[in-house]
Amino acid sequence: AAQTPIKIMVGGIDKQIYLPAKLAAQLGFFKEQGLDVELFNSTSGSQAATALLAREVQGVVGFYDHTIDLQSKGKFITSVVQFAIAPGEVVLVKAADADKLKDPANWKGQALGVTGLGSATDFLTRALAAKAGLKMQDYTLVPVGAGDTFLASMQQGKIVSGMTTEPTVARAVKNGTAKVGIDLRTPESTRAALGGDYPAACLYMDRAWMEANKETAQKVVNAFVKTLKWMNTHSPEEIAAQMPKDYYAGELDLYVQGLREGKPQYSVDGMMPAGAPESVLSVLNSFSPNLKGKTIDLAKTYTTDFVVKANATN
Amino acid sequence: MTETTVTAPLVTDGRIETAVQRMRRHQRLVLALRLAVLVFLIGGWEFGVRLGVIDPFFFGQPSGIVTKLIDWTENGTSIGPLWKQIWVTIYEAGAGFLIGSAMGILCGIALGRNQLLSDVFSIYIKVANSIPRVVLGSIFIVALGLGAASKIALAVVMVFFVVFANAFQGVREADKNLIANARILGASNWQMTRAVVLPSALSWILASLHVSFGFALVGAIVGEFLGAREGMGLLIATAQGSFDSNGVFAAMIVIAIVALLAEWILTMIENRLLTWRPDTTVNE
Amino acid sequence: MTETTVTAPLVTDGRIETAVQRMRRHQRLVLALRLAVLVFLIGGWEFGVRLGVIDPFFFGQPSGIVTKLIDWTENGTSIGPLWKQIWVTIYEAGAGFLIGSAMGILCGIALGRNQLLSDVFSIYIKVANSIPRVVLGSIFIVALGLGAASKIALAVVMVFFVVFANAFQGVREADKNLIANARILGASNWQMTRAVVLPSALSWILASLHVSFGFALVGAIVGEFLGAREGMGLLIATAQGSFDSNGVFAAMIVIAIVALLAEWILTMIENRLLTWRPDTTVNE
Amino acid sequence: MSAIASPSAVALKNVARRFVTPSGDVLSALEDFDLSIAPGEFMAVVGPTGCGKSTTLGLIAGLARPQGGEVTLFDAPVTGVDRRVGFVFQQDAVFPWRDVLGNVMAGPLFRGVAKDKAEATARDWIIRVGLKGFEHHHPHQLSGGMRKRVALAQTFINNPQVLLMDEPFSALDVQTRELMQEELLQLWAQAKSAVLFVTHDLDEAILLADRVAVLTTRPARVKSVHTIDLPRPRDVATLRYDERFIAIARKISDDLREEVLRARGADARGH
Amino acid sequence: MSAIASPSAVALKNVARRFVTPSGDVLSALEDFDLSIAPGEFMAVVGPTGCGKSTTLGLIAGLARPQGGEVTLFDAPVTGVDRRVGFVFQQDAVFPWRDVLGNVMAGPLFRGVAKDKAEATARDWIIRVGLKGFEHHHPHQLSGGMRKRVALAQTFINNPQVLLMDEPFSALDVQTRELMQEELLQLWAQAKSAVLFVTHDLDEAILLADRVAVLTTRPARVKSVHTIDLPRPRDVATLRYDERFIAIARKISDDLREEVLRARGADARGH
Ligand SMILES: Nc1ncnc2c1ncn2[C@@H]1O[C@H](COP(=O)(O)OP(=O)(O)OP(=O)(O)O)[C@@H](O)[C@H]1O
Ligand SMILES: Nc1ncnc2c1ncn2[C@@H]1O[C@H](COP(=O)(O)OP(=O)(O)OP(=O)(O)O)[C@@H](O)[C@H]1O
Ligand SMILES: [Mg+2]
Ligand SMILES: [Mg+2]
Repeated sequence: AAQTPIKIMVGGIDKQIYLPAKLAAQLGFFKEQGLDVELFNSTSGSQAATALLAREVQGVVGFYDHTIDLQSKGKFITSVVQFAIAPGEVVLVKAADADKLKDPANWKGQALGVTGLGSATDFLTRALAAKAGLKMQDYTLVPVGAGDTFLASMQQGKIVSGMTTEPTVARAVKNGTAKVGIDLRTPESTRAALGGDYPAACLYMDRAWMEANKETAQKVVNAFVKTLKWMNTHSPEEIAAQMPKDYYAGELDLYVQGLREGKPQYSVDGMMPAGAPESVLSVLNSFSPNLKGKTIDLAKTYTTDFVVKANATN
Repeated sequence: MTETTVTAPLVTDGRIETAVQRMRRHQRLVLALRLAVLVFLIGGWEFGVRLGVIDPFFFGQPSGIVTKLIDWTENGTSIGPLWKQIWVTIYEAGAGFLIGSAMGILCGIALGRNQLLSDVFSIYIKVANSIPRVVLGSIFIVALGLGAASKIALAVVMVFFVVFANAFQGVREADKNLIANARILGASNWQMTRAVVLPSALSWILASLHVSFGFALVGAIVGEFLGAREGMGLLIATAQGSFDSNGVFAAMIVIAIVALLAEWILTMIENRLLTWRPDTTVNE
Repeated sequence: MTETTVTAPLVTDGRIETAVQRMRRHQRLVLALRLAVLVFLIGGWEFGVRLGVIDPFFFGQPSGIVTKLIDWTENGTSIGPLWKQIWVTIYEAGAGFLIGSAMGILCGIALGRNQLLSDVFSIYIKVANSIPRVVLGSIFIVALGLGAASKIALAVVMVFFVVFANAFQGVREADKNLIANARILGASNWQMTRAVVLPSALSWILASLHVSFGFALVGAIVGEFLGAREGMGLLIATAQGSFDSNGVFAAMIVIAIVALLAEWILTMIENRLLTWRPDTTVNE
Repeated sequence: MSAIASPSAVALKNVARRFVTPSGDVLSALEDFDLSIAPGEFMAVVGPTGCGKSTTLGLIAGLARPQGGEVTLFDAPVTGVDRRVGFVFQQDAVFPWRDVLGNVMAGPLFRGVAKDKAEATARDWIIRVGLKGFEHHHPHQLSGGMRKRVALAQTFINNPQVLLMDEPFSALDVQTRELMQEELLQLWAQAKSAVLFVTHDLDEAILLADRVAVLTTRPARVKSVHTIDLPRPRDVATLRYDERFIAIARKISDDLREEVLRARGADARGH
Repeated sequence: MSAIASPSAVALKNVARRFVTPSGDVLSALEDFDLSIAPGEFMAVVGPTGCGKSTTLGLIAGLARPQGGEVTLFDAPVTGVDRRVGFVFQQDAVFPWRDVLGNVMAGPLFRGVAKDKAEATARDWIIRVGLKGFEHHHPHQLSGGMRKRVALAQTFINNPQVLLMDEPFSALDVQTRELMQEELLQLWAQAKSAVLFVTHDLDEAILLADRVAVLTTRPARVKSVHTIDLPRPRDVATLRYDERFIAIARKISDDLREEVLRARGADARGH
């Protein structure tokens, strides 16, 4: 069926945490649903969110916490399918002081790397610090981006610890720059670190658009749920084989290793875990001044309607 | 045909008076018009927001921006006091501007004066100019670290090419007669460059410097975007990351004020350097 | 003192021959030197990597870059065939270049010719020039969408200011005698602009166009960084995200080639426009 | 000064033009300057170098405003550049980006003449100033004298009613100069222009003009005006031995010498 | 042509200088050009406008290369600009960004003279060319004749051994011109320079020169060289009525007229 293309923007299409987006396209699941999906890339998550709010795209693959943050600013966006049930982020610590730095309580007076201020890594690092009893002025956050700049900053000693995702993690560990400090790739370790669930990567849409285009939204969700199920039943090697090889730049084994270690983060059915939104809100509340005095209607930040239907038909 | 005694020139006669008055009136008019434009723009913006035509979520709102600016000056920003951020960015942009324009002028003159050098190297300069600055930014951070150096380098590459292009062309445009004359009067190569080529390229170079400081600021800010601990760029990035349009625009206004100050200083220097010129104002 | 018959000029005499030969030799020398520089740079880079002085993880490796380029041409990139990405970026940069330089020339001439306009508006242009392009990029995406328009707009704002500054100054530098002469010969304002002001500002404008295409490319690519589904910028972003330095550099080389092609076209146009000029090569 | 109180093509009354010198002083180029030229009159102006001749022409052409007094063209005050005026500048002012033909055609084209008509007239003028064969040369490919001739053709082609010429023939050899003088006189007779002709060549001034004005050293005023009542057409070769010619020449020369000596004296005392 | 086969300050042998015209043809400015000037000799050059006089001076100064033949300075081939040469250009070539003093000082400073010494000499020369009081004016604040005098001072101050002058006095009034001629002759006598003096004023040529060369129309060759054996010091006022003067003047004038007529004829036939 010829229809206007659905535009979905991904805040880093080559990032493993957002892998289902590209995978769905590669596997042809959108076409299967009769959808014409165009995937856009942006190097910044907030840029993607802005594009959604400007109605330039109909969906964004990004972090669930954006939905809460934006509601506090009067914009209603809704997660329609969860890709991940954990943040998928990893706190890397300088290899030399790994043991000490694993405990956020020891971050006092240190420079901590995040990809950007206002980004999810920023939120999570603050949450971890807050949980360990540190105040904002006890540590410095340094936005160092991801990739090369992150590694260089750590090698040059500008940061002693920092939060990032695959494939930076595999790189840093492999070349001995850093060790894994806190692993937020599994729901269990996330709960241990943050005191609750923190589901992250998801597809969110503008609530008004979603309600006006339920049918289309359903098809998109169908495709993603099918992708998640496919991922659950295939090995990391098989998943990697589906991805464009530019995404791993010849170093397939590192990519596969990242997928293997990160596998627990992916949702198998796209459902929002029970109680997770409340947990995310409380984590955000633990440090964020933006949410002070605002009441958030969590029910509007996510919906499981589509996922439930998708699981029923698939 | 009778010779009258030559009366002393009366400078204070009616016409010269009026000329001065006319100039004053012109200045007042200009100021009024500038203000009118400003009021129109800002008023239209605020009004557009209030009428719901412009979405303040994306485009901010003048009143909100002012509130934000007051808040920043009084309580500091999320990353420290405002003046500190401004200073960091001025420092980076200023250093980048100085280094970049010095390099641009030097290379421009060297290549402009030497045909072989220009034949060999100008192609590489063209290539270098097409490298996206954002990519260079990452490379600089890797090579020079997160500190001021990488931002300065980025400001340098923003400035260099514009200044180079103008200095190069300015040198080439130097009047052939003047060059011949200087040569015959005995000028060495170096004297030629100093006494003929530089002065004739000066208006070219100055024209490029006028855009360049703005570019240096842009370079410094992009650098801060890519990774920094302080500076206006970080302030903007933070504001963008937290969907705070007013913050973004407030920071941009601060930057604009810095740019205008730099422009003002540059104009002063320019006037001093170009005293020898006939009035450049158009009066046909 | 006797009058010999005027012999027809012998163009093919020895000296002119040698002049042509000398030019050929010069061209060969230039080519050789250019190659030497290239070989030196690339060789040094490759060597540095092999000796372990340069970390290929950050800075790539020439041989790897070549492999990557071959791979892209043969098998296409992750987002489609290479030529398609190139074309998208050329289109965006080209359109931005044309629009930006047209606007720059128009505004430069208008403000250069009209004192009041320039007094009132040049301050705003200075302010606008200090706005970080990355921020503008976000604004353009909101205002113009994710398609080519926002990238073109970004390229436009990269190009505009450089061209504007030069056109403006070029207009002001127009020879007062020539303006007076044209006025007396009966030129209207518009004829003056066309017949005197434009030709004398031409070398200024062309000088700015030479840097501008590079800037337009940069603008288009930054735009693609901020949000796109194809184009060289996306290719670079993907390569950066996956630690593929070779990919980053390969894309930059492709862009550089585009820039050189544009430069070549521009030089052709320039030569055609400036036939009236005495040789600008420095021969003192 | 001149008895004609009747309509004047150009009139300067009490005109003052002053410049601010680098030291901040005021330099008076013209002061109490009075001169009037009747329609159809040929007025030559001679004066010491740097006295203010070019400045005067600039005021008449409307390229600058006087600080005092009044400049009128056909009894209307000059407020800007007037189309009825033609001006051959002292310095090069041909358009370097136009070839000879383009330069000569410029005036007619600016004034709305059709292109082929303008070109035909221009080609005619190019022949008259002896530049046939150089139609497509650009100014930098011409000699100094040839550029001057382009400027002459450029001005003559417009048939100006008031013709201002600032040392137009000084870069030409004797014969070409004679040729140009002939062309000028012919144009003048046809178009009945008022001509203001600045020259340093007294013979030329006397040969061409109805009246010769001698200017004083800075600040320039009109020192004396000499009416040349030699019959036209005049011929250099014979005139040179004409007594009246010699008498006038001597008078003008004496006036001028006096001024230059005064200037030199003033210079020696500091100016 | 000249009997002196002995050392020459300037010699052009068989020189050819050609330009490519816009139509792609070759325009010969000089062809088979032979001329030699002895050290200390004052040579005037006259010729039809556009024949190739400035081109010749440019070749001697080393600003351009001939396409054929040889140009020598003191018997050594010219390979570039030579410091012993002084050149007063036909067109303005003073530095617009330097004031009068700076312009006049330029030569000595370039040649390594101490600043205060250079300034003292420059001030002296400024007085000699009658520009006292204008030391700090910039060129755009001077009249055409004044700029020319700056150029003269700029060149004279260097005491060049070979002095090339391209219509240097044509923008000056009669008296100032005489003054400059005196200065030139004085400099020439002191420095024993060889002078090559281009002018359109035959009187001036005869008044100043040891020999006067008449050039042919394009392509320029030396048509005739006239030795002026009038005793020095010469005085214009009396010379004008001297028979020998009149005879020489007539001869040169005839030669020149012939050339100009030939040129005009050639023009009429198309060039
Ligand atoms: N812009 C200016 N600033 C200061 N002084 C000026 C300016 N323009 C002209 N003058 C002065 O005005 C005087 C007259 O100049 P003008 O050009 O009219 O002389 P002129 O009579 O044409 O001389 P010449 O015969 O040498 O061409 C000169 O002394 C000159 O220095
Ligand atoms: N760059 C050039 N290209 C083509 N022709 C040129 C060029 N330069 C000079 N010419 C031609 O060479 C000839 C001689 O020029 P030159 O300037 O030597 O004349 P001149 O004798 O000095 O004349 P004048 O007395 O008018 O100054 C002219 O016909 C001119 O058109
Ligand atoms: Mg004058
Ligand atoms: Mg000449």
